[in-house]
Amino acid sequence: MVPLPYYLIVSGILFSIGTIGVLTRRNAIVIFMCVELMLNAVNLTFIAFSHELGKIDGQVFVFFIMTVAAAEAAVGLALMIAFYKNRESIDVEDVNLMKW
Amino acid sequence: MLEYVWLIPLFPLLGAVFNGLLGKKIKNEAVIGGIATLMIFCSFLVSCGILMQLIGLPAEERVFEKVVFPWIHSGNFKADMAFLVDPLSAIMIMVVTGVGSLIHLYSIGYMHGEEGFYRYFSYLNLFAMSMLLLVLGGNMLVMFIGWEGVGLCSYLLIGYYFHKKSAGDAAKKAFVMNRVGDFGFLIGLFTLYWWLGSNHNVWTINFTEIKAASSLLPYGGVVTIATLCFFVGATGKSAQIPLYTWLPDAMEGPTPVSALIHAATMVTAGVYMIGRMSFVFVKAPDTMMVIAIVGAATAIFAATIGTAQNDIKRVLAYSTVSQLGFMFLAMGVGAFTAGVFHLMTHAFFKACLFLGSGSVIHAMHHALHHAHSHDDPQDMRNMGGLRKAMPITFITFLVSTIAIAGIPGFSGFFSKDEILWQAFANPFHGGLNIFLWGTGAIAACFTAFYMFRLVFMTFFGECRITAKSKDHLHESPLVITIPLMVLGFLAVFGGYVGMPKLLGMLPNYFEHWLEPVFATAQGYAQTYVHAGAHHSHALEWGLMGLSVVIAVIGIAIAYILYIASPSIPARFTATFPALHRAVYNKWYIDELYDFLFINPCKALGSFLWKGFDVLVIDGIVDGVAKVVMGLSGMLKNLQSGYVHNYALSMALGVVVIIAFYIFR
Amino acid sequence: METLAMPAINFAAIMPETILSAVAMALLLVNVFVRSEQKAYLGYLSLIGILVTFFPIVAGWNAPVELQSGFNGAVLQDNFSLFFKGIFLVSAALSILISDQYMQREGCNHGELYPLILLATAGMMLMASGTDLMVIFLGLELLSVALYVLAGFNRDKLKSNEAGLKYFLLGAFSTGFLLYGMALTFGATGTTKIAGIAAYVAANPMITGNQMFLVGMLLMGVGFSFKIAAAPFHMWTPDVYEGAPTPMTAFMSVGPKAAGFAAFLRVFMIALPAYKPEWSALLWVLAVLTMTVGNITALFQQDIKRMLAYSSIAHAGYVLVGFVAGNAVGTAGIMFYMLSYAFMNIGAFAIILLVGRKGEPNNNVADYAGFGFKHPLLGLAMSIFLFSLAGIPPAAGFIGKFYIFSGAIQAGYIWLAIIGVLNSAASVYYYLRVMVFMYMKDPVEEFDWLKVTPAHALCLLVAVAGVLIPGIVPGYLLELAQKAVFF
Amino acid sequence: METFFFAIVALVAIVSGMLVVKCRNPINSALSLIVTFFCLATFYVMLEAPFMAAIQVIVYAGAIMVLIVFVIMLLNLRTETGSRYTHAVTVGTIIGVLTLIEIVYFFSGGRSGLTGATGGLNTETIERVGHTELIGRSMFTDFLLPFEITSLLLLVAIVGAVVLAKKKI
Repeated sequence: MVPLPYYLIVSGILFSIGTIGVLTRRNAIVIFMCVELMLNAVNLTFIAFSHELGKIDGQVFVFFIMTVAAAEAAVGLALMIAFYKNRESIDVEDVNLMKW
Repeated sequence: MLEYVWLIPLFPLLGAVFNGLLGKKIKNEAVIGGIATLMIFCSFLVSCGILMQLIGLPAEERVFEKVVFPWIHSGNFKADMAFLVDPLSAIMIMVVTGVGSLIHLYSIGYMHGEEGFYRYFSYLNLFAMSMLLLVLGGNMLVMFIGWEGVGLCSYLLIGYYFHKKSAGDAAKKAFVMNRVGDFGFLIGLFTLYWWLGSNHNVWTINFTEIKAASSLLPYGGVVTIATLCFFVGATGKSAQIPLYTWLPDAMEGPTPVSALIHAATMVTAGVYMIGRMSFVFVKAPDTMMVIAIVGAATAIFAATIGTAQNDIKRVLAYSTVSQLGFMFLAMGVGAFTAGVFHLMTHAFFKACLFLGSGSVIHAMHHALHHAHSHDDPQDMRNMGGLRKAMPITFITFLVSTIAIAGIPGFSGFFSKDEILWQAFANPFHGGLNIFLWGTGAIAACFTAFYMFRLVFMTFFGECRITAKSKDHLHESPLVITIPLMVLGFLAVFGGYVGMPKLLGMLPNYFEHWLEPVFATAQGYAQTYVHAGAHHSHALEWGLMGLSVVIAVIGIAIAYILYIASPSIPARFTATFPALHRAVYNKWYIDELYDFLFINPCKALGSFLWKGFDVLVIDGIVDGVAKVVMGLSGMLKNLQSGYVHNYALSMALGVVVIIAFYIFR
Repeated sequence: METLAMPAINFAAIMPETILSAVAMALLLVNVFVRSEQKAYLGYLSLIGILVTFFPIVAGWNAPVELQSGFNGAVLQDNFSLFFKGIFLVSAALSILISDQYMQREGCNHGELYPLILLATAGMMLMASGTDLMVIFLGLELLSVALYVLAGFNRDKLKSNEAGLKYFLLGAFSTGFLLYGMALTFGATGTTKIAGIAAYVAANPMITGNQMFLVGMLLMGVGFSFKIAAAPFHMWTPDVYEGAPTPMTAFMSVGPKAAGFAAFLRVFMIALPAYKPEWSALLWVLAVLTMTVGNITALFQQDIKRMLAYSSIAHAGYVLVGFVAGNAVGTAGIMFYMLSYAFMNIGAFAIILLVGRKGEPNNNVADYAGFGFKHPLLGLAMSIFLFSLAGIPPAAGFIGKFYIFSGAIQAGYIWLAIIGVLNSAASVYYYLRVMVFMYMKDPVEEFDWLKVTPAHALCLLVAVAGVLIPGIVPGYLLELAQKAVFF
Repeated sequence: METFFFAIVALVAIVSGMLVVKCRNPINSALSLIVTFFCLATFYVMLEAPFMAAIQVIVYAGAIMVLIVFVIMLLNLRTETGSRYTHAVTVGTIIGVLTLIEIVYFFSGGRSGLTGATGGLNTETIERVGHTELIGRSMFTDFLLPFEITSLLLLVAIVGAVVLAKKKI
């Protein structure tokens, strides 16, 4: 039996790695992948809690998070394609037409 | 009649809406101006009716609150659209609607042919409505709405000639400074509301309820803070140190506006507000002292600056600031009645002076225009000898000048003398009194001097414009002179309702009338003032005489400098040509005079004007603006447009927040 | 095989959402048959849908409790959520009214716009009435995903693409925090139902010392703060507002913000009252930061859309003041303010939209020179909106602000109220600047391209009425807002 | 033994997570992310949630990642050139590490964090009823409304993707 805090720490580490990725990478798709990593860290937390507490709610929540991730992926990638069509790049440092 | 008090602000509102919406289509000036004037005149009639009814009631029943409709009710917060009619607001509505009607009438003539005639009258009516809301408001919120409204209309009217850059700048300056004051007002309101509510569970902003609960307020402490905040609000609206510099600039607006808003009504709102809440102010002795000192300082300060001005309207503007200082001095020494009395008489004679100056400018403008001259029609150095061309304007102007200078028999004398006497004899400020009185007296001397300088330079002596222009100088039409005559009449006789007891010819109706309003405040004052020293009648007579002498000295100096000296050489030259040389010597004396007395004074005046006004006050305002703008630029640069930076700011926020909570 | 024990499905509790979704789906079908120059009809149809949706909202007011909740306590359509649903509908209707003209001008009048707006509105409604963190989360995502699309709706324009992409990346990032907060809250209390959390905290007061719960609460706060654009989670706002199509900027500056506040209020005030000292201290700081940053940065702006974006940040700050107060007056003030904000802000954007031309070259404040003379009525309307935004009486913005600040004072947050008033005083400067250009500068442009369609006029008329009437006679609306407060 | 297994999987998950961030080529990042997803699926099995493990593989690794890889190919993205604004990397890393420290700090408090109300889900129930059925049951009873909202969400996503990316609409 693996103790709960182990899972939580692993998920915390994954969450932080995802955050670092969002803050440092420049490719919009990679940033999105890092966000997915963060969401997966949350999923792990939910399922670990769900298992520990003996409540299925957390797992259902994870199911919905996955759906949301899929929906976001569809729209997000569509936005990136639209942006790419006009700008020939999805580097976020080129996403700076509007500032100040 | 009292039930119909809501009609008073409603009429001007209707006029404003009518002219605002249809004025552009109508184009007929007589209809537009006529309707605007008629509306405010209807308000005046209603006000008269209310005053009559109020007079008919016994003194203690002269308070009437009319709830027009319930406005904000929630939990323990309650504010109705309510109007409060009591002797104080009755006087104010009479002044606002009465003087307002005359100025509306005058404007028909003065604004003739101006672009945006309908806009002007729409704003003017809107202003009258806001001002009436301000004085009639039964709670602080209604008053505040009027307070903001008059500021807004003042802004619109100062910027009326928006083609001129200076007008736009002046309008902005006025609005920003007024906002500083409004901020103080709101903070004061909140402080009072919060303190009464949290300590005594009296959540109210209603004047009568605050009055009833005012015995719960402590002396000093939180009341000092609240009243100081209110006073900041009053300094903004009533152009006192340090927020006065907008008023002289506000002369960029049309002259009738200066007469109505920047002399007779809006700028006195601060005085009215202190009077309305006298029962709170009197509980804060420190605030009273601050008010008295600021009032006295403003009075003398603006008066000295007034001596150095050559623009006829700017002289009057500084004079207004100075007279408002007198009113605040009265409020600060607990002489609320005297302050309100001066407010009223000042409204008469200063409105008359402004309208008179408008008449002069009007005539000058036409004369210069016909002669294709580009001289400034407002510069007194271009005027002179106008008394022959414009007799009615001259006489009314002279009468008002005598009134403001404080010559016995004219309205200004009664009110100003009462203020000076109270400054000397009040039981509040102990040793400070003599200084307050002295400052006031010197300011009165300056007042007499610069006002007569104005009269002499404008109406006496030789006309300094070209002969060609001179032929075109005419008296203004009736629509302009009638208001002048009415106001001139009031400037003389308006003071007789409040004749000092000492003179004893007439009972002091004014004081009796306002007694119930300020009774509570006087009651509180009794509990902490040192037993007021009893001054003999002889002393009062003496001081009264002294203030007359002071006024006469001021007039005499002006006479010597601006009438006598130029004319003496002329006569000498005519009769004794041999003594021509001596006349020149006379001139040297004059220059010595100038050197010894006038130049330092003028230098001080222009130093204060240039140095203090421009450098310090505007400097502070600009400095704050610069700092804020710098900060704005910095924050703006943070908004770099990079997603990374935005995400970084979010992540940083998260880290800081969580770190604060889990490591605390 | 045992049968499923179906929960009590109470359609009355989700009637507004159901109607909107049904209308949205129907519109998607109708869209196929409508020619591209007649897409305005879809707008009218969606307006009819919105009007119909008002009926269940009015009918549900003060409904018995058993009719309010449904789906095993997943939603609760109480007066609180009904009031907010009204705000969402108003903002959606006003935005739809001004959409067609703009979308035709910019050449992106795709019929999908209207279903997306309706579905986003349904998402907001779910956020306002959700009493389960799952429903709130899904409502928020429904809203966000639709808004990402709407922000990038003008897909041929780089600015719009950029707005959509920025909003998407940062929105997804913030979702991560929100979800992590929900996970930790779930772990600490064992439930995702708001009532369950409240009951658990009431039964186990010791839990307030639990750090996991505390961090969960804070992270949820961060997620909601992103949605309401509170500093320092506000930085997406100006860029997204500037780049998005103007009607959508109008829409997303009001509806999502109100929805964010609705969910924020419900979660924090019902589930987490035990933490009030902690979260009100946090929100105190956020409120001050938000107001100040928004106002100060707005001072410098030349682009009017950007200026209104910063001003909307500042307004979120004022509303947070009411939140910090945490009493009935403050909460009612929030609702009143959000409603009047819907009218004044969308009204202002409607004027901006009119002044703009294709490609929006006319968004500079200086382009408004002399506008007030060329178009007196439009100028008057704009002045009314600006006055309301600046909080000058008698517009509704003043009453709302006054009410919020008096709530803060009653709760003893006098300094917060003072900072708020100071900020509000400073904000006048940049609203005034637009007025100065409108009325005190000579016209540069003739504004002859400007065409007011009937729909647009209706929007402006409603907005002016919505600003002035509650400003002059706020009694009725304030009473409604007070009845809508859940405590 | 189980803990040892956990440690290995966790190590792989973290290392591949780091690779997502470190890899210059987006395709490599995507592949590393898929590895992480598989590790998480392993955790789900260890946590007695086989159904979640299955959809983790099917939905995440299968659907979402394929979509992402597809877009990467479509846009023909190359390796990132060196970052123009390196401070973002430094500061970003520092902030991320701070987040990490905070998270580890408060989770290392042991079990004390977990206080929530417990439910009846245990190994015995899962084996008797079956995990898929348990999820299905609660989804169609307790969580019916969220489940229905999901359909709206997917609808919005489809419409949105079409509006934004379809060649001619």
